[in-house]
Order: sequence, then C-alpha cells, then structure tokens
Amino acid sequence: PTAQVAADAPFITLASTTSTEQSGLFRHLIPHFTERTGIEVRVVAVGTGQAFTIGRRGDADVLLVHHREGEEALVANGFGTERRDVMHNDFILIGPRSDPADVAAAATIAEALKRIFEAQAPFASRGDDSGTHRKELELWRETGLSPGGRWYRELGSGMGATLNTAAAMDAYTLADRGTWLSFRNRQEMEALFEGDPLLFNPYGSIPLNPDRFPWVKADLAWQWHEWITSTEGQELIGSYLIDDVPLFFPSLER
Amino acid sequence: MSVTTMSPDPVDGALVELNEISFVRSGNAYLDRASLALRPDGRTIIVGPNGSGKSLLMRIAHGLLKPTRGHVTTGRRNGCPLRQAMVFQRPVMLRRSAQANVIHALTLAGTPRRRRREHAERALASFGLSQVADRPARILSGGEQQRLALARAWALRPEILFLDEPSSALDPAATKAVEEGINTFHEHGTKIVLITHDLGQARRLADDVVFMCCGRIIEHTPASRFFSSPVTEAAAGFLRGELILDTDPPVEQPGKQGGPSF
Amino acid sequence: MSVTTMSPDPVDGALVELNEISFVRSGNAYLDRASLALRPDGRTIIVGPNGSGKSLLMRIAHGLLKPTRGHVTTGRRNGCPLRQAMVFQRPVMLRRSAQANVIHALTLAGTPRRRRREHAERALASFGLSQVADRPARILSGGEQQRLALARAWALRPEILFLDEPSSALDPAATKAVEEGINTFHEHGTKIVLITHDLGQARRLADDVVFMCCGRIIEHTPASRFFSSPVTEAAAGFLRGELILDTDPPVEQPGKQGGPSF
Amino acid sequence: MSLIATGDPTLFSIVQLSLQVSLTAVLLASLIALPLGALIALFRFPGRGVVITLLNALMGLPPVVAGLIVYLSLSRAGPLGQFGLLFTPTAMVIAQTLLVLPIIAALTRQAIENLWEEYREQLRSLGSGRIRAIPTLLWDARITLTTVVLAGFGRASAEVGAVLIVGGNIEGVTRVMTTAIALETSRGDLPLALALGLILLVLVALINGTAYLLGEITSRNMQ
Amino acid sequence: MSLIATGDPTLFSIVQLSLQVSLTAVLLASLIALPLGALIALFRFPGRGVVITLLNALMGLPPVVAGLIVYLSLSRAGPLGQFGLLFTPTAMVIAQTLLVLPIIAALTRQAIENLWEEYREQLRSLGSGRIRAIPTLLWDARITLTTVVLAGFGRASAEVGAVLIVGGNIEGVTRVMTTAIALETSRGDLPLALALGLILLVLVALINGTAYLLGEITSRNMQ
Ligand SMILES: Nc1ncnc2c1ncn2[C@@H]1O[C@H](COP(=O)(O)OP(=O)(O)OP(=O)(O)O)[C@@H](O)[C@H]1O
Ligand SMILES: Nc1ncnc2c1ncn2[C@@H]1O[C@H](COP(=O)(O)OP(=O)(O)OP(=O)(O)O)[C@@H](O)[C@H]1O
Ligand SMILES: [Mg+2]
Ligand SMILES: [Mg+2]
Repeated sequence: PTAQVAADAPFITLASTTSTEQSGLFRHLIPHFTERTGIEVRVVAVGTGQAFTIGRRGDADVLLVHHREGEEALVANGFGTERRDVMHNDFILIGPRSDPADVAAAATIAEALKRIFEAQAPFASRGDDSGTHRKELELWRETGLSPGGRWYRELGSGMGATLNTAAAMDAYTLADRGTWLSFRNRQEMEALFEGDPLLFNPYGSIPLNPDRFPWVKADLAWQWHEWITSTEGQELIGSYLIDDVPLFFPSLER
Repeated sequence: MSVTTMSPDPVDGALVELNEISFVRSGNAYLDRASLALRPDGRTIIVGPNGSGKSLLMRIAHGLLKPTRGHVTTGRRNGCPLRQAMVFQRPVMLRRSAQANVIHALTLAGTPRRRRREHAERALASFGLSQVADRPARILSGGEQQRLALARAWALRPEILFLDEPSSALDPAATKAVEEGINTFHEHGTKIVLITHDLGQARRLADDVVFMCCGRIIEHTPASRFFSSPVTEAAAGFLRGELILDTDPPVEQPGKQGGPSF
Repeated sequence: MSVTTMSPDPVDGALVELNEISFVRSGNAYLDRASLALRPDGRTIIVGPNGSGKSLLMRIAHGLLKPTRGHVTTGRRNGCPLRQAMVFQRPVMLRRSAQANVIHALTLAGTPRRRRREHAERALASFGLSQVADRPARILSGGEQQRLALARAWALRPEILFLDEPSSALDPAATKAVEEGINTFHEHGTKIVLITHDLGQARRLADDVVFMCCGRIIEHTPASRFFSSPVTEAAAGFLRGELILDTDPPVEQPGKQGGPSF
Repeated sequence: MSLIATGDPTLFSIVQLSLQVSLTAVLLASLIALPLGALIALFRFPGRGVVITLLNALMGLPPVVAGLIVYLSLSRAGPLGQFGLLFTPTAMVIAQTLLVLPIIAALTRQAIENLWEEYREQLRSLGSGRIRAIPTLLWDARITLTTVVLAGFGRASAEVGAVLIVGGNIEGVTRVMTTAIALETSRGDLPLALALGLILLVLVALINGTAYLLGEITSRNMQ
Repeated sequence: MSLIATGDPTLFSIVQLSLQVSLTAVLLASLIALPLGALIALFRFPGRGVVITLLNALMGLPPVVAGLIVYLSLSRAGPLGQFGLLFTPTAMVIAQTLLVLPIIAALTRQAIENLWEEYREQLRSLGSGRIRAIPTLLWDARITLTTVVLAGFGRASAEVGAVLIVGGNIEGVTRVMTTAIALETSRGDLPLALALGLILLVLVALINGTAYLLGEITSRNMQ
C-alpha cells in the first residue's frame, strides 16, 4: 500500500514497463523515496515502445526501462539528459514441466532454443517489439536459425498476457525474471533454463531533458534519478524478495 | 380473485358470461360488480356515457383483460373454443401493408397458407379497400383504418364478434354497409356485441340493450322496451341527450366558460 | 413547388387560402388541385367519403403538411400570426396526466406560468374531465381522450379552430355540449372548420359545406343549398348514403361476401 | 506504415478476420438476444425487475472479465478444454458473443416492450399468444432493432480486451484489427495505430451504411 | 485476494474513482448526446443519412483509438498540452465521454425518431417548433432513454483501453477497476481479476437497479 499523499504534494511521473510494475518493485521502493523527499512518484506502466514514445513527447519526467539501445538513442537525440544503470535481472526460458524439447539439459540458451526448434515444440513469442522480444530475436540470431511455422507463435502481447497464453498452450516462452516470479497463473509452467550470461537484462534510468521539454519537473526527477542510484535506493532494490528470492540486482553491486 | 374458465356446458347457453365483474385500479372501481350473459341469439348493443366502462367490459368479455374480481365463463361450440374477434375503438395497425395486416390475422387464425391471400383480397374488397391494399396500413385515413380493422375481424369468421364503436369514423355509405354486414353475420349465427354512441344505429340494430353508467350495468332490456320506456331514469336522461355523469361536475358548455371569453 | 406565405393582407380577407393544392405520394394524387378560401365568417363543414382527402386538406390548411404543389396563404390578425388550433381525428396524448397535457399546450402558447393551472382546470371542467385530470392521459377512454383533445385546443383560444371529426367518440350529451361550444366560439369570432361524417351534425352546424371526393373539392356551397339541392350528382348520392368512391370497386355488403358463409 | 500503403496482404487478412469474428458474434448474439429480449419484454414473472436490472448491468460486463471467463472455460483444464478451442477465432467469437448478447438483449427488451404496449390487446384479440407474437413484434420493430444490432456490432468490432485473452493475438491466426491497434500502440507506433483505427472505423461505417440503406428500403414501403 | 477480504481502503478508493469517472463521463455524454440525438432525429437536412451512419459507426469507435486521440490532444506536445491533463482522472473522463457519446446519441436518435413520428403533427399544431419539442420528447421517452443511458454507462464502466492510455493506470491516482482487472490478469492472478470483475458488475448492477426503480416510480404515475 502506498502512502497517501496530499493532492497538492509535488509529484513526478515515471514511465516504465509493465514488467517492472507487475513485479511489485515500485510499491516496495516509492514509499521510502516519498518519505524522504516528500515527492510522490506516479508510475505509468506501458509497453517499452510506448514508454519511449512518452519519453520522446515529454509526457513523463523520468523513464525506467530495459532496452539499452533505445535508451542510448533517447539520450543521444537529446530527449533525455543521461542514462544510468539502475539494476538488472535476467531472462529465463519458461516451458511446460514435461519439457518436451528437453531444454533443461541444454548448456547454453542457444542450444536450448535449438532444441525447441528441432522438436517443433510450441513457442510463444512476445512479438511486440518490446525489450524482451528484441532480446529473444537476438538469441535466435545467435542460434543461426530463423524460427517460423505453426509451432512459433507471435503473440503481439505484453509479458503477462504472453505468459497466460503460453500457460494455456503448453508453450515455451522467454520471460524476465521479475514478471515470472510475480506471475500467478503458472499452471504447468516452470522455469526450465536460466543462467546464460546472454540472458542479462539491465534497467536504466533516464530523466527527460528540460531544455527540450520545459514543462518537465527536472529538479524532482533528478532527485529520483539520484536516489534510485544511491546506496539507499540500491539496497532497497536488492532487498525486494518474492518467496525469499530477489527479483532485481542493484547495479552498484556488479 | 378473478377466475376465467372454459365451461364445456356454459350456464344456460350463454356464449360468454360475466359474473359480478369488478375492475379496480389505484382505488377506483372502473367496473363495479357487473354481470352480463351474452346469449347466442340477438344483437346486444351497449350504450352509455363516455368513461362509463363499456370498452373495459368488452375487453374483459373478450378475454383481453383480467377483472380484479368476478368470473368470466366462456362457452364452447361443438367442443371447440369459441372463435372470437373484436374491432377496437382505436384499431391498431401493424407496420405492414393493409393486405399484410389481414393476412397476418388469417395466419394467426390458422387459415392454410395458400388460401390466405385470396381470403384477404375478398375481405378487403368487401370493405372497399382493394385500392389501398398495398399501402402501409398506418398511413391510411381514419375511416380506411377502421374499415381495415373490420375487414380483419370479418375475415376470421368469428362465432362472436365484439365491435367497439366500429363505424365512428366511417362515412354514411360505409356505415350503412357495415350495418347490413352485421345483420348478415347475425343471420348466419354470429353473436354480435356492439358499443355505439350513435343512438340511431343502436335503434336500427339492437335486439337487446345494455345501458352502462359509472362502471355499472344500469339496465339490460330488450331494445323495444329500452327505446320506448327505459326502466331507469338515468337511461331516459341518456336517451334525451342529457348529462348523467353524476360523479363528474356537470359538463358546462365549453363556450360559456372555456371559450375565447375567458 | 409549394410555397407557404404569411400575407399581411390576405386575399379578399380569407384567413387561410388554399390555392390549387396537390398532394402526391408515390405517383398517387391524394389531393388534386384543391382550392379553398376559409373566410372569417361562418362555420365551414367538410364532408366526403372515407379517404377522400379531408384530413389531408385540413392538415395542409393548418400548416402541418407541405403540399406537393400549390400555395397556402395564411392571414394575420392585428399584425400577429393567426392563432390556430386543431383537434385531430386520432388525438395524440402526451405521456403525462390529462391536466399536464393541457398545461403543456398552454406553455407552448405562451400562457404565463401562474395562470396555466387555473386555465387548465377550467378547460378540463368544461369538458367534464375534472374527475380524470390526474390520470395518465393515455389510459383515458376513447371519448375522454377526445374530450381532452378538445379541451386542449379550446384552452388556446384560437382564432381559427380546425376540428377533424371531433365528436366521433363522444356520447350524445357530450356531442351536444361540443356543438353548443362550437357555436359559442363561433359567436365570439372564432372561425370554425369541421370535418364530420355525421350528416345531422353537419346540418345543425354548417354555414357552408365543402364536399370532397377522390382528392378533389367537388363543391363548396352554402349549407341551405347543399342539403336541399346539391349541385353535383356525387354530393346528392353521398347525402343519400350511397357509395360514390368510383375509383374503388363498389363496397359490397360485407356479409354477402366476407361473412361466415365464405 | 508501409503495411497500409502497400495494401499488404497481412492487413487484408487481419481485416477479414476482424469482420468475420465480429459479424459472426453479432449474428449469433442477435439470434439469441432478439428473441430473449422479446421474451423478457412480453412475460411478467416474479423477479422480472431483477432480471431486467441484471441484463442492463451485463451491458457493463468488462471485456477482460468476459475474456477470462471464456479463457478459463476453454483452457485445457477447463470444462470445455477437450475441444481445443482456445486461441482460435472460434474462441474469439464466443467471447464477443458473450459480450454483445446482453447489449442487444437489453435494448431489444426495451424496444419490444414499447411496441408490445401498443400491440398487446390487438394481437391477443387476433389469437396470437405471447410466443407467437415475438416474430411479429421483432419484424415490426425492425428499424429500431437494426440500430440496436448496430450498437452490438459497434461493441464487438471495437472490443480488444476479450479477444486478446482468448485469441492471444497470434499473428496470422487470431490477430484482428483491434489487437493490432493495441500492439502498435504498445510498440509506440501511434500513427500506425491511428491509421489502423481509421481503417476499422471506415469498414464499420460501410457496414452501418449498408444496414441504413437496407433499412430505408424496407421501411419506405411499410412504415 | 486479501485486497477484497479485508475491505482494503485501496480497493475502496479504486472503486470510488471508477464510479466517479464513469458516472461523470456518462453525465457529460448524456448532456450532449441526448439533445444531439434528438436534433438529428427531428431535422431533415442534406446528408442526414450520412450523419446517422457515421454516428452509428462511431458506436464502434475502438477504445484504444479514442484513448490515442485524447492522448495526442492532451499530451504536452499536443494542442491542449498546457493544461497538464494527461494521466489524470479528467483525461479519463474526457476519453470515456468521447467513447460513450456516440452510443447515447445514436440510440437516442432512434428512440426520439420513433416518438416524433407519433407526436410530430400534434406538437406542431400546438405551436411547438422542433427545438421546443426536444425537451418534451426527451421527457416523454424517458423510460427508453434510461435504458439508453444505461447502455452508455455499461460501456463506460467496462472500458479499459482508453483509460489505460490516457490515465496510465497510476496506483492511487488513475487506477480504476478495469485497469486493476487488466493488471491482475497480466500478473496471472486470475481469481483476483475475476473477483474484481464481479465487484464491478455488482456495483454496476446496483446503479442499474436504482435507475430501474426510479424509472418504475416515475412511470407508474404517467405512462
Ligand atoms: N403521408 C401520406 N402518404 C401517402 N398517402 C397518404 C398520406 N396521408 C394520407 N394518405 C392517403 O391519402 C388518402 C386520404 O387521406 P385522408 O386522411 O385525408 O382521408 P379522409 O378524407 O380524412 O378520410 P376519413 O374520412 O377516413 O378520415 C388516404 O387514402 C390515405 O391513405
Ligand atoms: N388500465 C386502466 N387503468 C386505469 N384506468 C383505466 C384503465 N383502462 C380504463 N380505465 C378508466 O376506466 C374508465 C372507463 O374506460 P372505458 O374505456 O371502458 O370507457 P368507455 O365506456 O368505453 O368510454 P368511451 O365511450 O369514451 O369509449 C375510464 O375513465 C378510464 O380512464
Ligand atoms: Mg370506449
Ligand atoms: Mg380523416
């Protein structure tokens, strides 16, 4: 539960991705920030692409997203002032407990995907150009295979929706750990493959550029930007657990 | 409690028998213990001032309305339910052509499909409606709609025919034709029950007269008796064209009070 | 092209003048070059068979319908537009109480708010409707609805009053009262235009008679002339109660063909 | 954007599926809801007010909830799991039918009740029972009911929450216009999303126009 | 699940915001759409058929598209950017108003056209111009229009696509029932999503019930 803040309290708008919001992380972090600074943080959780659109139109004050290329382009084009690493977790390969393609036995993620390809086992792709989707395509490139056919389903949905669909289709899918750990409708699904360094998933914070967007609350946004990368913020990120498992790893530890 | 029964052997041969019928809404008794036996013989004419409950009584007799209290007993003929038809005071036209209105009635009455059109055409012709058969029924003139309602009821060949002011919108010739039609029907054994404000018409057609006032049946007498020396003073006043709605304040001449002078 | 104009000085003093009016729909001329001047003096009675275009003519004269061809010229009185009212053949009741129906009409006519209720009550009382003033207008009996329509028109104190079969659903006493009211109105200078199928009523009220047939005005003669020796053979036939709708097949007696025997 | 400019065959098949799913759902819903609405309009029974209120309330059934209900029924573990209908156009039709049915039924109930007030005694006098009166009333109220069905069609064709859950927005299989619009929006391609929305609206308008013209033709003859 | 069981104050404020947004939107939409629908019903003008078709088609305005249009207008870079309305309840009200307005207007147009057919000559004879006739007709059609407005309310309260885009589903600020349901669904907490859906439906049913009772009371006196 969030601290109730008076209507006229200062606030900033934070555009982020659904995966971060769904993980429950913000509910863990923001009350501490608000208590310290008196600044309320309003989280708008949307698709990665939509978050960048919000950033390019100046409809938020600060972003927290996980698509490094896009983030760097945003700063390079003057929409954001700077990018800082905040935290990371990793992607994991989810699939039916029976594991028909036997990906659990694979040594690398590339091998795991190859096994799925060969078994023609159902695979649910986000298909929405999100950070996760781009990562998945990158991994397929790694295998040198180009997936397609009836077993490879491009869903064009958010992470949660994709997991719901995959659960009902007994399909494999790539998910970020945060969403997976907070996801309830697992049915027969399990995390089958994890740990490959290629599955690294970093999140960055970008305050929007007040020179470009004069209405942006640059001061307040900067306080957030500083706080989340401060020791206090980083420790709080590291202390967010679900079922005693951490969802995110603060970047400073790395 | 109201009870509507179908008696296989109706009390002393009445086709429809109303027994102590009351119709009460929000505390007002619009019909008050009215009893009436409609016997197969004779044309029963119902007269009475506006709002006296004539239409209510007819709708209850026809089975459209449940009385608040009292019984309605409907007879049978040759073991089958009585074939009834009614022409309403304000006939309702379906949103179809005049002919389709008649055909729909025939369909509901179970006329075989192949004979419907022919029957409908004959019924329309009988009422001078052949020219307007294909027009939407709802743009017909007032009189044409009333004729259509008559044609529709006629086509059903009812054993009892309820007519609620059926010639109020008709021109003199059509009125004459309808009265002749009523007599022909009656000669073929159809029971006629008719409401009218046209005392001339009542005189021409009536075998027996029901006089209603204020929701009560004041008298039910043979026509000859009713028109020459009615039993009640109310009926005599009504026949003289005097006002007898004693529950209302006397109807003043509209001009005197409601005219341009006020 | 039809043109409706408001002439400050209408042609030879007519309140409403119809000039070669035609009303055509899907190829049929329901009115065919009808011309009629409604002068302030006298009660004009329109008669004619069903479907001959009487109601159409009245609705056009009242300004409710645009003719397909021809002009309607409406006069003024004291520089103001003519105050008109009409009682329809099938009056439409708003979904309100009887009294609210009259009050709504008064509101539209610009009666000051504080006087509306009183005027409405008087109008209702004049037509014997005080008892039913608070009932929903749409459950009133046929005659009560017609009275309400009359009360509503009456309350507006029109300078020209169109009445389309206004007593067709009224009991004899109410008919008598309405006829007297019409005369009182007329004496106070209201122009009366009335359609009726009741030739007795036409005789009692008419100063001049318009006889229509098949969408045409066949004759327009002073009443004395019309009832004693009408100009046209059609009118004479109509008065005798004979059938003259020559575009229709002759109306056969319903019983002969449409009766239970077929 | 090239998706549109080049008259992409993918776009064509998405459009086709959209219309197919929505029109089928509206057809199915109408087949049930028109007589159902009429039935409720015609019959008096205890609890009728509650039924009407529930029907009206179900016009506010959230698409996501409708989607979840169908998802849970059709999913492998659900009661209808063995048919394997989840993530097929059939599932989308079922979800949209569920969503549109109360709308058509509730509005039909009102329209037929109005007409029945006028027709009741006349039809009963002609020997028509209430059940037999239903086709008569539906036919005579056809102009109003056309608008009612179009309201249902509007809801079906605009709907995204339910079809996303039960269809899964699978490219080439269950992707329809609205899910494509939602996808482009979440990808941040707002111009494309708007353009797709416009195409959808034009299509819906064409279907509405056809219905309007048909209505005009049948009503010109018989008011 | 504890969210519900404990009568959580968060749930209460979400419910409150939901009703507030939807009811305000329906109120605003009705204020415009009832007279607008009546106007289109009463006046004959060239292109009327096209206007009616467009209005009917706009009943199928996809919520996401409505959301995008409002988003682009209210966005800081948009024409109304300076008011800073994006991601506020006001923005959600605007989007839902846009969505519900065509539904109420189109159905009102049909209802008033039916009544006008009956009343036209009588009202004109009484000296009522078309404009003056509008309040009379709206009042006399009030029972039907209640159902029409309830259809609009159903759409507003069930809607998620538009409020998600313009409201942003910000916890404590713009989170409403439907966006909460969508969120729980994407978190895979389907029982909670369904439970929230049920609560929403019960609330909508209560409001519908109130409307029904009010309708019954006013109609008992004057049919
Ligand atoms: N809007 C319309 N469109 C087409 N035909 C119409 C229209 N209005 C009336 N008619 C036709 O015009 C004819 C004349 O109608 P009108 O109502 O004027 O007759 P009427 O003389 O008043 O008859 P009645 O004595 O039966 O009232 C009728 O046959 C009717 O079908
Ligand atoms: N459903 C109803 N609810 C309440 N009152 C009703 C209902 N139906 C009729 N009434 C009232 O009952 C009274 C009698 O109506 P009815 O129609 O039987 O009169 P009537 O004798 O046929 O009069 P008219 O000669 O004017 O046709 C009227 O005052 C009417 O308002
Ligand atoms: Mg009567
Ligand atoms: Mg007439």
